[in-house]
Amino acid sequence: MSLDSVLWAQTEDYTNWSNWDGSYFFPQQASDNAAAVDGTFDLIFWVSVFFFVLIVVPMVVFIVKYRRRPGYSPKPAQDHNLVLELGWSVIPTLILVLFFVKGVWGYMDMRTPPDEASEYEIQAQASQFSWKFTYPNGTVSPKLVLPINTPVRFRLQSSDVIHSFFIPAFRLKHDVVPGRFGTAWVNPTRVGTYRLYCAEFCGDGHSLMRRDVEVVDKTWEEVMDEIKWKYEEHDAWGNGQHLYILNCAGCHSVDGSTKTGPSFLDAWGTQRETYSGSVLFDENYARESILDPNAKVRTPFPRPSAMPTFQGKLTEDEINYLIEFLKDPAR
Amino acid sequence: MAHDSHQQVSAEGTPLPSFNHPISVTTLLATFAALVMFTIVTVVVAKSLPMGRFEIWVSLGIATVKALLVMLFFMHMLHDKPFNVLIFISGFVFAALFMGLTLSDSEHYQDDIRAAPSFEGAQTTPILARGAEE
Amino acid sequence: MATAEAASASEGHGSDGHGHDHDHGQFIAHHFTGPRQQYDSCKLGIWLFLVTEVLFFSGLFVAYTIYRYHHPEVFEEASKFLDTRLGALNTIVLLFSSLTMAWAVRAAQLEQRAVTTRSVLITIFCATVFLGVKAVEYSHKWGLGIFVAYFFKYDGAHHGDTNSYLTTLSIVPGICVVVCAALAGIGMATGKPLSGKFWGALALGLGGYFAGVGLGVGYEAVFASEGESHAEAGDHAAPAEHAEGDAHTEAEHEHESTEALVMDPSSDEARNLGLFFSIYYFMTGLHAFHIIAGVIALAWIMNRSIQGHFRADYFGPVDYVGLYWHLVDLIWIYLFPLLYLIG
Amino acid sequence: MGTATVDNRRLYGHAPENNYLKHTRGIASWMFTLDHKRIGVMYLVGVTVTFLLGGFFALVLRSELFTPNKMFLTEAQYNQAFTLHGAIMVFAFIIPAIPGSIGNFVLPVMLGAKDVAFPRLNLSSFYLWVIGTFFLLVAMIAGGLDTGWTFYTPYSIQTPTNVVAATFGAFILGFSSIFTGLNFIVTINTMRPPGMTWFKMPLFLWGMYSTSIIQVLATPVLGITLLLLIAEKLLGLGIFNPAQGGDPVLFQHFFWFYSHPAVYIMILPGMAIISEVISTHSHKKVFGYTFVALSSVAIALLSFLVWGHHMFTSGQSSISIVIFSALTFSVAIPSAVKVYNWLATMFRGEVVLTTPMCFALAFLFLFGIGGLTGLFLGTLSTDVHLHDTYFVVAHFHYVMMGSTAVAFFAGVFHWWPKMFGRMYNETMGRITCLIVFVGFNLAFLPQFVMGSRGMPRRYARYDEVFQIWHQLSTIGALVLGLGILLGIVVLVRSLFNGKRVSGNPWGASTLEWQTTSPPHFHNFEFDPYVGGLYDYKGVKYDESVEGYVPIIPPGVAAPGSAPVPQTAH
Repeated sequence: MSLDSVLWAQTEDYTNWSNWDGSYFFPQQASDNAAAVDGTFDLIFWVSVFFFVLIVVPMVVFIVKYRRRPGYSPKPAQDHNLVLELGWSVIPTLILVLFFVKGVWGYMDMRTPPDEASEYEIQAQASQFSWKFTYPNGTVSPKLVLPINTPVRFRLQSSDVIHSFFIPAFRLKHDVVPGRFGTAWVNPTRVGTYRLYCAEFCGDGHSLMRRDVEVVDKTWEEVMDEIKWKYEEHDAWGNGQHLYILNCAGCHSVDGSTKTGPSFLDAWGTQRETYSGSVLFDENYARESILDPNAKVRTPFPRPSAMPTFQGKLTEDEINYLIEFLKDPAR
Repeated sequence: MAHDSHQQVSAEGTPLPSFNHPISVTTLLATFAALVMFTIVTVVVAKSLPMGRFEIWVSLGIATVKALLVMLFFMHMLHDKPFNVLIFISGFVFAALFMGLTLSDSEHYQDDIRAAPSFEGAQTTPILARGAEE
Repeated sequence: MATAEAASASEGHGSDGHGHDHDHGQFIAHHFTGPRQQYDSCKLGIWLFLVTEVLFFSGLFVAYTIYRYHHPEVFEEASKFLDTRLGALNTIVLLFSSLTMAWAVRAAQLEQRAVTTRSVLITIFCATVFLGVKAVEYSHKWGLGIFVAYFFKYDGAHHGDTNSYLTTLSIVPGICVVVCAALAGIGMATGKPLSGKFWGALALGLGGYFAGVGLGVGYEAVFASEGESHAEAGDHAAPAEHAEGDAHTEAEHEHESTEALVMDPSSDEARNLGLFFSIYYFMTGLHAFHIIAGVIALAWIMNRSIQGHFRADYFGPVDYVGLYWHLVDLIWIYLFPLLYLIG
Repeated sequence: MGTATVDNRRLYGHAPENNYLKHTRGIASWMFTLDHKRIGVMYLVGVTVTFLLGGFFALVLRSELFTPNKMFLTEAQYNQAFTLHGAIMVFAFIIPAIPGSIGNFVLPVMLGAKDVAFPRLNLSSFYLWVIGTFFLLVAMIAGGLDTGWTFYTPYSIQTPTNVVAATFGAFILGFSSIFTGLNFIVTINTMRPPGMTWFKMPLFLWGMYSTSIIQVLATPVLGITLLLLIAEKLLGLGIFNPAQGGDPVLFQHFFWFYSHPAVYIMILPGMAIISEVISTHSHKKVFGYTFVALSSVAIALLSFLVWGHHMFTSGQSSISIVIFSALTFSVAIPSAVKVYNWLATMFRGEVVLTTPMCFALAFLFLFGIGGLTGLFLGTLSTDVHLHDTYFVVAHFHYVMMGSTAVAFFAGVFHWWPKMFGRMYNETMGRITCLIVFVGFNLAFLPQFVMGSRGMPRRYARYDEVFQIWHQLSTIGALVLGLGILLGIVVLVRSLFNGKRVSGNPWGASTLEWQTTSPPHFHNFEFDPYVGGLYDYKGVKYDESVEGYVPIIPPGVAAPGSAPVPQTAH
């Protein structure tokens, strides 16, 4: 399995047309706010259809009936009519007030989390071009898995530019603005796998910032236990890949492309240029760079380095796993 | 526009076109004196009276009085067409709308900014500083 | 910039002519029915232009308001680096230039040509005095390491070369004065007295810059020592008086709280201190740019006044440039309390 | 009407010589012209070029989207394609298109004036447009641009592409727009002919006046925003950069304070054209004139109060969000009033399906969809889901492309005979309209479906489930492109072999039709007669000129009985 498919996994049952089980206009309703949104949409839709017909039908009738032709001379007609003008100002106004109120009502429901939602809060960290989720028990994972029928709150944070947290099946969207928290909540009501998109343009990989959201029929405890990465179940390289995805993939590619930092592809064991001279990319340099990114900054990347130190954030074991991964990232 | 082009117009007594309203020297000097006085007042008030959060409103109030003096006398608004005055005032109205609605939003989300940890993302080097760093 | 369009229609077909022996149609563009329509059109045009200026600056005022509203303490600290007396002095200089500008309009309306020329000259002089004082203020801050947010490196100990900043800022005005003086000489020598007169007057007007620099430097020399005595007397009522001045180190304990802020460059407060100066430099810089544009427009007016173009039914350009000039003054009237008089 | 003492052919016929196109010759006579008509024609050529360039990028990115994964563009190239498409179309095409070309040409003639109030300012406005567009092209060639036309911080601060050149270009284009607006306001205010009061002004002028109000009031804020962004890039100002304690959402407030009203800078001139075209080709006075006129002004003023709806998902405060949603709905009312008045204009009229009328009908259809889909986006709860999806893309293309650009075509076809004195092939014109209409709907109707199903905008790659809709859309875009090219061919061909037309081939009633086609270089050889507004009984067909001539009532001095005093030029 290549790394790209880990990062940008496609799931069959969502992308396959034959499995589309949403309505004509909408994907599946998978949260308890979805029905309200769809209802408002449908109301506006049919009212719009009515008014659109009210435009197009007279238009067609008029161009046929009043077209210039031999023997036709137009009857005199008014060129203004106050009652008519007020009519087509006031009636739409009333309808718009209805839409407005319904919209505000639905919106307030979407914005105000129920009290239960504060029990479970997931921190969603967006960065170019990945998502990282911190679960209530401290587990960090690139996957978003939610138990059904349990309200959950999201605390949204960005580590670089503006992203937007968009899950169509939940009818949920909230911008992730750097330098501040965003708050969203959802109560998933349907088991399945859905899409999470970034909806605010954030750079080259914007369209690749889509992930799966799984809603499962389990309790929070089961979910969190399942999602917790167990080092003993994987080999060192696999553990390293997991850590890479969580901590490094935002800035360092493994396919040779240059992001904020240099790519790891075919880097191991070669001489690399830094501001402090040429350095062999080996275990010592890797370890030093993880713990003190500013020690030897690679050219031509900006100095001081944008990379935060991982001193105290990674255990000795974890650093070793990472180094194992760096030796052959494209395995 | 009806008056003779070769007639030498002096400062007094000769008919001027209807759109020509010179402001008297006395008015100009009085306006200037008032403006200087208000400048001194605003400095003294700001620096010696402890007014806390009202200070900015007092300062801005004095500034507005000064601005009105300039507009009415130096900018001849007293003699200008009402439409021109309306146009100019509308500029301030729209600027106020801009400020008011922006503030009403930003006031709310400051809590989210304070609650969040200080931004740790990459600092982009400005273009003019790049040469120096490489 | 301001005048180019206001007068575009009117300035026109014979600007070399000698006004008094031509008829009124000279400066009336062909598509207008008469001086009144032309005047009304141009006047409305310049008012609209002023509206765009108001909205142009409004963005900066919004940014200022937002950051001040949310970080009042930072703005209070930052404002102590600005010298209220120099600011007040500059305010009065600018107000005086507004007075002479309004006077110039009056004189043009009454066809007092010499008065118009002289008033405009004084206006130019005041404008450049303002810029001179501003240059002293800027170079002083740069010397302390106070720049826009990214480059902000004030730490209380940094001493850049204030004088070299000031010298650099003075190069362009110096060249302008010399060129104007040279052109004046050429004009006189080649028998073009009007041109000579104009360039000579302009050299004089631009010389105001150096008067302003002298004023600023002299002020600092005087008040630096006074600041010292204030500090000794423990007079904390007007700390801003000490913020400027080469006696900065003597007055350093005045800034204890400020230094505490900037000592930790990673603190939010320090970042916002930089933001204040970003806004400060952008606002005053844009204002200074408008003054420079105004000086160019005023020079144009002065030249036309020397040529004798203005008459009782054609004084529009003076009026339009005047309105622009008063707007620049108006903006400063607000900038002064907002930037200098906090806390 | 026997008082006519001058030859109708000279006054209202085809002008072989002595018209604005021919009275002077040579490149310089065009480059330094102060004649609003020539400036209008230069704008027309210029915006056509930028339109084709923007359209080229549109087709490139639509083609890439034919398959869900990479076809021929990398993600970075795709991002540049949509950004350049947007930036060029918005700043260099739609905003200047109608005011610059048709507005410049028609507005003074409609007022019976010789020129706009400030001809030099007008020319400088055109050259600012050229320079601004040049900088956009510089950005395109040197470094590209990948921020989206909205330049959101902090991405625009971070990206290595040439944001400085592009924003500087947009800054200059802003000044071009301001100067045009300022010029039009002054011209309409002070240069109306005797007898033309505010409420006897053609609706085109009302539309342009409203547009100009927005241009003058909103564009300066764009100027300062872009200037701040440039300073941010060059100096690290920090006001919009969270890395220095700045606030990126503040940038959005700044940007949309201009850019939402700018949407009405785009649509109001389109509405202005439609009012003229529908009235002229239905040969009936616009129904509810006062309402249509005032609704333009209402739209202009309300447009300043709704910018926040672009930020509904940014975590806006509840108070702001409710206010902005309510105000957003309020803009819908004047727009609806206009549509119904246009319909009522056709009622008991004498409708002729000329090419401009076909485009106007297409406009009604497309603007209907564009306007009504706006309701979904003004409603808070549905907007959260639809925000930044293809639903929004489709909505604003229906309004900008489907309404404004189609109205622009209507205007060009309507005034083309006046501008160049030649009639294009009407059949081909109608076919053009049909192809554009079909292609457009095919391109953008599927995007509504995709959008509400959750397809985010600005995606170079997408989930397979959307593929069929993307493919329909791409095919539609190609058809639309063909239609537009055909339109250009039809118009350009008419310059060479089109039938020569008289001063008033449509039987229109406004003043610009009371002169020769193409107009005299001072617009009118004689002062036009200001009769009743939209009085289609005030013109009659004259065999000698093969066109319509005004009926001058007895007692009114006939044109030509006293020559217009020509001041020395």
